[in-house]
Amino acid sequence: MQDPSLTHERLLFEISQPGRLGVELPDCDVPVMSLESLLPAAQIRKDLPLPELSEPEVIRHFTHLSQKNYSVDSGFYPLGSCTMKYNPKLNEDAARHPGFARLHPYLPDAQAQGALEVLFEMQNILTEIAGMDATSLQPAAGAHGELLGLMLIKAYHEDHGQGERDTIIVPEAAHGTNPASAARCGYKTLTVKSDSRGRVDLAHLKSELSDKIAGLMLTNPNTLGLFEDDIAEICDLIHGCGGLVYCDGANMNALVGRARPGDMGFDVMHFNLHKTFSSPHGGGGPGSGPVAVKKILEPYLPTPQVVKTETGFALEHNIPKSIGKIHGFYGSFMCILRSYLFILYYGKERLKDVADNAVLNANYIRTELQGHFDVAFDEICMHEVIFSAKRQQREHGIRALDVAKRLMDFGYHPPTIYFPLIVPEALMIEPTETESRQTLDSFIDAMKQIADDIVNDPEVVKSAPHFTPVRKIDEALAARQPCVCWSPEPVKA
Amino acid sequence: MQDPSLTHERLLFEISQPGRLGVELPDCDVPVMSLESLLPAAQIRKDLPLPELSEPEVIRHFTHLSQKNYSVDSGFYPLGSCTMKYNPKLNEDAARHPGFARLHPYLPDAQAQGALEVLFEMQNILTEIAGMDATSLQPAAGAHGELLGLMLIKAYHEDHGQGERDTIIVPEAAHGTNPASAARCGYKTLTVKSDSRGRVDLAHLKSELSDKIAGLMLTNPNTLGLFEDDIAEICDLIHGCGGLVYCDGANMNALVGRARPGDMGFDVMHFNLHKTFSSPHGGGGPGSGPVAVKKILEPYLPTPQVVKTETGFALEHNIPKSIGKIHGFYGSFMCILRSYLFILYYGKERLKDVADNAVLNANYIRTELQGHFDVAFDEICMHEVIFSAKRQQREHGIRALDVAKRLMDFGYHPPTIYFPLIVPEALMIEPTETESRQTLDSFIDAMKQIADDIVNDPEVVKSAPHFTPVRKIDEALAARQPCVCWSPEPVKA
Amino acid sequence: MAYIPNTDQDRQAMLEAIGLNSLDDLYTPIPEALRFTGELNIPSRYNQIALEKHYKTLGNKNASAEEYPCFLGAGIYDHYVPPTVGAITGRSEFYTSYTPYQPEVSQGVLQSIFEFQTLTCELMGMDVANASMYDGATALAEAAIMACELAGRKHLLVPDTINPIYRDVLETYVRHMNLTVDTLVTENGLTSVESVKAAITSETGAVLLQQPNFFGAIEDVQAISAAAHEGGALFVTCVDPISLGLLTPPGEYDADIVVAEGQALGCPMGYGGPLLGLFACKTKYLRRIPGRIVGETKDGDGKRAFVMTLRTREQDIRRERATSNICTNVALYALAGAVYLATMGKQGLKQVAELSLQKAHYAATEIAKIPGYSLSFPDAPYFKEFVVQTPGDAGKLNEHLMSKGLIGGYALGGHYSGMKNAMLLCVTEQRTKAEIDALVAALREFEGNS
Amino acid sequence: MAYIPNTDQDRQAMLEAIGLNSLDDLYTPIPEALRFTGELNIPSRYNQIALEKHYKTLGNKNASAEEYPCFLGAGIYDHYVPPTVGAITGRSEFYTSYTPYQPEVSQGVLQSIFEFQTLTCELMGMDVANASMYDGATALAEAAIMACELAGRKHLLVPDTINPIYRDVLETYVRHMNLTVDTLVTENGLTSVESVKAAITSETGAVLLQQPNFFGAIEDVQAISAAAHEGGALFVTCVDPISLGLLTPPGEYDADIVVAEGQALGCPMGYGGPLLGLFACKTKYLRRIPGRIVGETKDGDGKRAFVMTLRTREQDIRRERATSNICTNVALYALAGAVYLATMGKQGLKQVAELSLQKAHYAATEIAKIPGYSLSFPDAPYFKEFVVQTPGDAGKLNEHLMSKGLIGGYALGGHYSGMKNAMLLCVTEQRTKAEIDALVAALREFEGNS
Ligand SMILES: Cc1ncc(COP(=O)(O)O)c(C=O)c1O
Ligand SMILES: Cc1ncc(COP(=O)(O)O)c(C=O)c1O
Repeated sequence: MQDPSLTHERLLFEISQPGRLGVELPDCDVPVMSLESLLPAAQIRKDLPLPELSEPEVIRHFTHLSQKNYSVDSGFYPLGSCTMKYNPKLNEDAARHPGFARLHPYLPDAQAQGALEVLFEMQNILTEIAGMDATSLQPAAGAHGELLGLMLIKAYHEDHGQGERDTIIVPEAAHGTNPASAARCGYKTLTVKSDSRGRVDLAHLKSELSDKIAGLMLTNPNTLGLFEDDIAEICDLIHGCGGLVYCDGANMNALVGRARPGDMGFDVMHFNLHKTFSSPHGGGGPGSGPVAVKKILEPYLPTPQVVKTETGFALEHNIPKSIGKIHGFYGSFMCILRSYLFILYYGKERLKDVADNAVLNANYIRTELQGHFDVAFDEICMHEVIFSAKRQQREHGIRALDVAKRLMDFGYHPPTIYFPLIVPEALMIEPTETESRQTLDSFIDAMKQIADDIVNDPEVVKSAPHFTPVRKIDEALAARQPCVCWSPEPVKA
Repeated sequence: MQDPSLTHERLLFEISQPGRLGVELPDCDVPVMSLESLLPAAQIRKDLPLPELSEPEVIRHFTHLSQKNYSVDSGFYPLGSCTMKYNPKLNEDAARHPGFARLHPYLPDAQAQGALEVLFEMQNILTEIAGMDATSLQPAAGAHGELLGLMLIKAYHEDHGQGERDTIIVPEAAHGTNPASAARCGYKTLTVKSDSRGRVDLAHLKSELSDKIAGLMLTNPNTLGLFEDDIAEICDLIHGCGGLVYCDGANMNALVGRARPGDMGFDVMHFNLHKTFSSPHGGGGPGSGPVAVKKILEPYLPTPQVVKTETGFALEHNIPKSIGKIHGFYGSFMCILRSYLFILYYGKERLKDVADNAVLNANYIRTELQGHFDVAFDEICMHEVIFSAKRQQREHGIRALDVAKRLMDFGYHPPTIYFPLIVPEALMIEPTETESRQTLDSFIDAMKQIADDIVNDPEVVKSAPHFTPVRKIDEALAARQPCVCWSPEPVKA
Repeated sequence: MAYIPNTDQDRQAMLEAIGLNSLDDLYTPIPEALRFTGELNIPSRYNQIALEKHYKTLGNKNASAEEYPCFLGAGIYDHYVPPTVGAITGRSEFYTSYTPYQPEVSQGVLQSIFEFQTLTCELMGMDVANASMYDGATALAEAAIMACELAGRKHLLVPDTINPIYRDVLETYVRHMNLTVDTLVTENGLTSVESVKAAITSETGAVLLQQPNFFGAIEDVQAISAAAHEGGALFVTCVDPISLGLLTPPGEYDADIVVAEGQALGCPMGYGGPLLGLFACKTKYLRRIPGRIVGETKDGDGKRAFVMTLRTREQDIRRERATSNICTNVALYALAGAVYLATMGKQGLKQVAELSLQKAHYAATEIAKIPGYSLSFPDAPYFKEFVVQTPGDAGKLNEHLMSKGLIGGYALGGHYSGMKNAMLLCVTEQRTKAEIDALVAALREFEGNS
Repeated sequence: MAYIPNTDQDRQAMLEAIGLNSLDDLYTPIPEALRFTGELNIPSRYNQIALEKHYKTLGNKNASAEEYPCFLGAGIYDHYVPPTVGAITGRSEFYTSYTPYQPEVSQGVLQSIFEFQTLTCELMGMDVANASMYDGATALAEAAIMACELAGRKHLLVPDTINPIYRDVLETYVRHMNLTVDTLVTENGLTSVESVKAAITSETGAVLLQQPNFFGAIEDVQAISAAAHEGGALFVTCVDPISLGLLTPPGEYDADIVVAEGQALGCPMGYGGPLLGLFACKTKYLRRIPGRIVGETKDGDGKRAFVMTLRTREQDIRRERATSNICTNVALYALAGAVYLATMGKQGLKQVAELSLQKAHYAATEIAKIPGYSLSFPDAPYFKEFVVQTPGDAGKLNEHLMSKGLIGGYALGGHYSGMKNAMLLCVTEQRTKAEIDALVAALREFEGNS
């Protein structure tokens, strides 16, 4: 609310004053022994250079920071591929319940039956939604799920004497985590092209098949928001050459209850609970990336799995062919809990409403904006739609980046830009099902206004944003002279 | 963060769309009978014109509203007489505990021992801080406390055959609730002047004394932030003519642990827990205004009081001479709870730190700003200090109102202005103890800058605020054509 | 201290700037004899961990409706609170702000109150509403005083079907304004039009009525309203806002002033406070309303904005001639009410009312079947509460119910001498059939039942 | 549906605008055979009231540290969380935002991460830190891989005093990168420098060490660091951030990469997830760090601002040649950590560490006095955890403790074959003397004790 030229948001360290206290801790109620008698002298710390603030200062500082942050609760956030849907408040209340929040993961199973029930149920629910046979809830995010999925594929091949398969095929439009995860799993990657319809180029794919292929990773709907309609044939081809097929399920919001990767031929997939099932993204995390698999991969799942026994739910650590552990405990339990409640709220009766409304909203935007920006692929899209600002760039020198920044002035978070790379000047818009027609209409109006301004007043677009807490940011400077940790100004001599 | 000219904050009713749902309620699990069989036809409502929104829309709407609101958590709020101190988060957590939040007031005492203990302890604690003999926690705010206090005075007089006493003396600097409460208690009011030192004009007071006087209401420290140093004599005078003396304790933040109204001669006082003891103000309430009294008034306290018996804490409804009930239950329990925790946090050892730091902060501002604005009374002040912009108005046409609005541009909430009325162009600054020297210094710098601008660039001050969600507001228009309830636009014919 | 930023060093520097030597010097304006130099006789300080444990220990000593199915009502209700309410009222921009005296930095609170006022009007079918009163009881008292002033009369006609606590508060308030209360003793749990007509005089400033009344029964509001007006009195009603999801709004039966306890609209029961007083009336009385009112206006750019208005009614301006002495009200609870009503909406509120109605009738029907139990007012239509004649002392019965893990009803004997063994039971949408059946089973087992 | 605004009417209008007849038509891009037309075999929907009851029922089935004094640690700790943490992480501006790809509207998250990185560096005495990893276990695995790549070697030397679960995760990770783990079997609860020197080879890329180690004991980090560096290996440590309130920071013993599980810094135990991985290293390794990093820069007006930087290390740009595959991290928990450290501050964190140290020593001393109990490593200095040899099966003992209302320790037998009856106990600042005494009393009563 104040004059931005008068705003000097200081860092914690600059607010700090010697002697300030943010907490009042108890006095020691047991006999106090000298530190020297308890710890080796070399291990006793001499100085602890942490900031010193009072409670009101801490709260005010971080409240100010929050006020400089856009969020779903403050507005439309059509960040493509990220599924920024509304996070129900009931789920947040649940996560504060001390029976979950203050639950130690090493409690005996008998003392954690409520938590184990959540995990057990979610293993089954996600397995069913995936159309698969088993699920591990352990991955902490999508990329972690990819890594696990690839490890399972590797374990399978090794178990079947096919350890020499060393290559994972990844479409060029894939998310960067796909090839990176393959690399982390010790695989080479091989990139297949997209065809003119924005799908995997089948001819190219066929030409690359060999007995070196361990598998293919595919996002479906793909990162162009299009359903890979050759998926059955693709799976057959990969299976035919002895490989397995991985589904990056980041885009499951288009499919829940309407189509199941398992039915399409995929052997393994991950979910992003923090996308499809609404555990909040938290400014970059935490996430949760459960992996569902077909029977053939079940023997290799990481330990532990949750099982139901006569005496209740239990952690099963004994999985002879398991790839081992990939997480300290049982995954992002608190995210899994929220997603569980999200799914129960819809239930089997209504879960597909999620997909239906997400896809409807995306197609509505596609239809309404089509005359104003060029849609990358002129067909029914899934949960997201991609426009290209290539024409605007060529004719008016306005880039996708400029459009994104200008949208901020209208009170919107920009769409994802420049992804996937194969669409020049891409603007990837994912509205999700939790937005109303009215919100979409206002956004559409803003986009139309920007389209007009690009022609009539390009400067206002180019110089955006004008109303954000900071103006356009110099990203290059940050990388040129990295400063990633505050340090006190050197005292001038 | 967006272009204000593009902001159209709609009302709930304008967002509403037919058929939207914000909640999913259960189906009826008992046999359903027809409404007509259960209710008289004339009592069945035909239409319920409430808005219809989904949960995400509700959250986003009110989140937007919150973003247009200044608060203590977002900045310095030196609103004089209102004691806008930091509200500790621990107390907010406590208020969410279902053992308090979901506690029905009609539970048998045995089922509410925790709550009764809080009330019992607070009766004692406030009695002690006041230097009095008993306390009723029932008033819901300061003005409610005043009303109760006056009722007690009236009951006392009537009980002593002095029912003809019909006048309450109120200093001209008093808060408006004082005379208004007197009127609500069926009393006439008589105004006494302030002297040149900003205290009750003793000569004037003496001249008004008579056997019609039921009592005097006095704020101490008074609304000028000054201690009424003749208080002992004032009390003697009033007592001398048969009246009782009421202390408006709104300014207790100056005194806690340092001086007690009971020791000064007051017979009855109220606390504003939502000021002194930090229960949050909530944008205008709730409050809590407990009343502490000397022995002579104890018999008249409203029912019930909390007592300690052999079997535990209990509500005592049997108070034969009680004035009756003034609140449905036991006062603002949830505020009392927070204040109780606030007091326990400081304890007997540190409670006076509150007053010490509040008074110190006020005097620091007084000293540092003295050269730039005229201080109304040039002496040590208590918890607040009053400046006058009279000189600025005369010389530059800049009013206290303009200074207040300009402070907003610097990110501060303005001080209280035009109160008390006896200081022309008053700016009443109350920093409280929860502000740091650094915050005060920044505020002082802003005030100095404004003082300079008044001389050098008065227009920038006059046209303020410039950076708030709305520009200066037309208050007269609102009163001229009152619109206090939204109604749909009449459909055009 | 964690809540006080300044350190000894800061204090020293500030004292120096002021020109004082010690903190004690700050108090030289207080005559020495009046300074308190001892130690307060209050508890010692708690550290944060201990303080947290302390409040949890205290909280756990109370029988909350979180733990026990609650059949207690009588003015404070365990209705469902949707999670939106806590999410919004927990935003510190709202709860750590003061009264919106400076509208440019307070549009959030101001607009929320304007919406609250509008929602109140929509719910009640009234023209105008204020920004809230302390609670239903004081709102009724203020309404009664306002009505008498409008009517220029000094008597109030008050049936004993109105919440006895409200009548107590009313009595205290109006006594000091030299108004008198004529209590109308009723029979069969309802106020009869005839008795009102008979009791009304040329000095009756207002007829008060509660709908549904304290016994949960539904009064013949139309007829009584007409009778009041015929007698030249104003008609003031006190309603349960949840019931308005289903019942005819007061505006439709020509009520002049309508008040309500709004706690059920998303506010915590909180051991009875704070609460939320709702206050609405006809437009023609707008300038006589007690308390704050928010109105629409424009800012310097001509944009819609909100501001506290008609302030000349209020104590800070009009002082002893103000329409009331109220200053602080319950803005945060009004916000809760607005969020509640926005979330429930047209369909949700109706559903809450219907569920409460149906479940209460199921419970009443089942209870009436138990030998020894009967409905006290079998002919009165009712909403979510009803009076049961029980086979023993109602207090003892509540003890028995608690031993079965249930919070029982309100024992009426204390306020209605003829109703010693009678209990007022309440069933909201939160109660499941299983809970009601458990209540019925527990009632059946009650030893008094013989 | 309350979470989906659009109504049937909206959907109809939108379908018309798109030129489709039904929602089914939206799926024509999916070959018909692949569409799912059945009903999912998952539970039926819950209404909100039922759903709230459901999660409370589930939550109440778990033995939370809210209810039972907790002496269980082993990597996840019941340290005190000040109320500031919930107040800030509960602000929806933070928790409902995504990764700050658009810095102009994300300065809140960006600055908070920059502060988190700085706090991590201050705590550890290191030069640079990243924006967080999934948890301590994967952070250690990533550090090991990074170290091997930096060293150009393929072996890791890993004492068995490191958390066995971390070693499991490490093993899974590095196996796929064709790195091998040499496990160093230790005695007496400590890693001896001699054994490290003996085990190190020219293929050892890094020596890993946990401080305090899994048994709570304090290792001779300086000597082992020197030994690692002498052998041409990097030195990677995994620390308990709370212990750094008291213990020498890794920067001072020349650690190259330091990781930690940050859960104890204000994050919920949450049944073990999400957690908070901390990752710091020397400046010279900055461009090899996995995951996100926030850096300082300027905006168009020259004002200080923050932005994700050095992004060419990351998977979305560098793809298969990225420093890691991590994308989503745990920004919200990093925020919790920043708020925690800001609130505790210099004095508070030291006090937490000291209280934990003193209380653990009191508990250990008292337990060692009980007949049948002894400290397994009586000569090893320790911080807040210690290993007790108990007179019976540790699992049984835990059952016994739970029957006394106490959460016991971690049974070591599962991971350390020689330690069947041994239990790792943890005492944080939250435990009172009374609770410790209750533990001691309960241990004494244990039937195994004979
Ligand atoms: C298509 C796709 N795949 C994978 C990922 C990686 O998921 P996560 O960020 O949860 O690791 C993302 C998320 O950004 C994605 O959009
Ligand atoms: C001096 C003084 N007296 C009385 C009051 C009235 O208190 P309340 O608003 O709690 O009714 C106030 C508060 O504004 C005040 O400042």
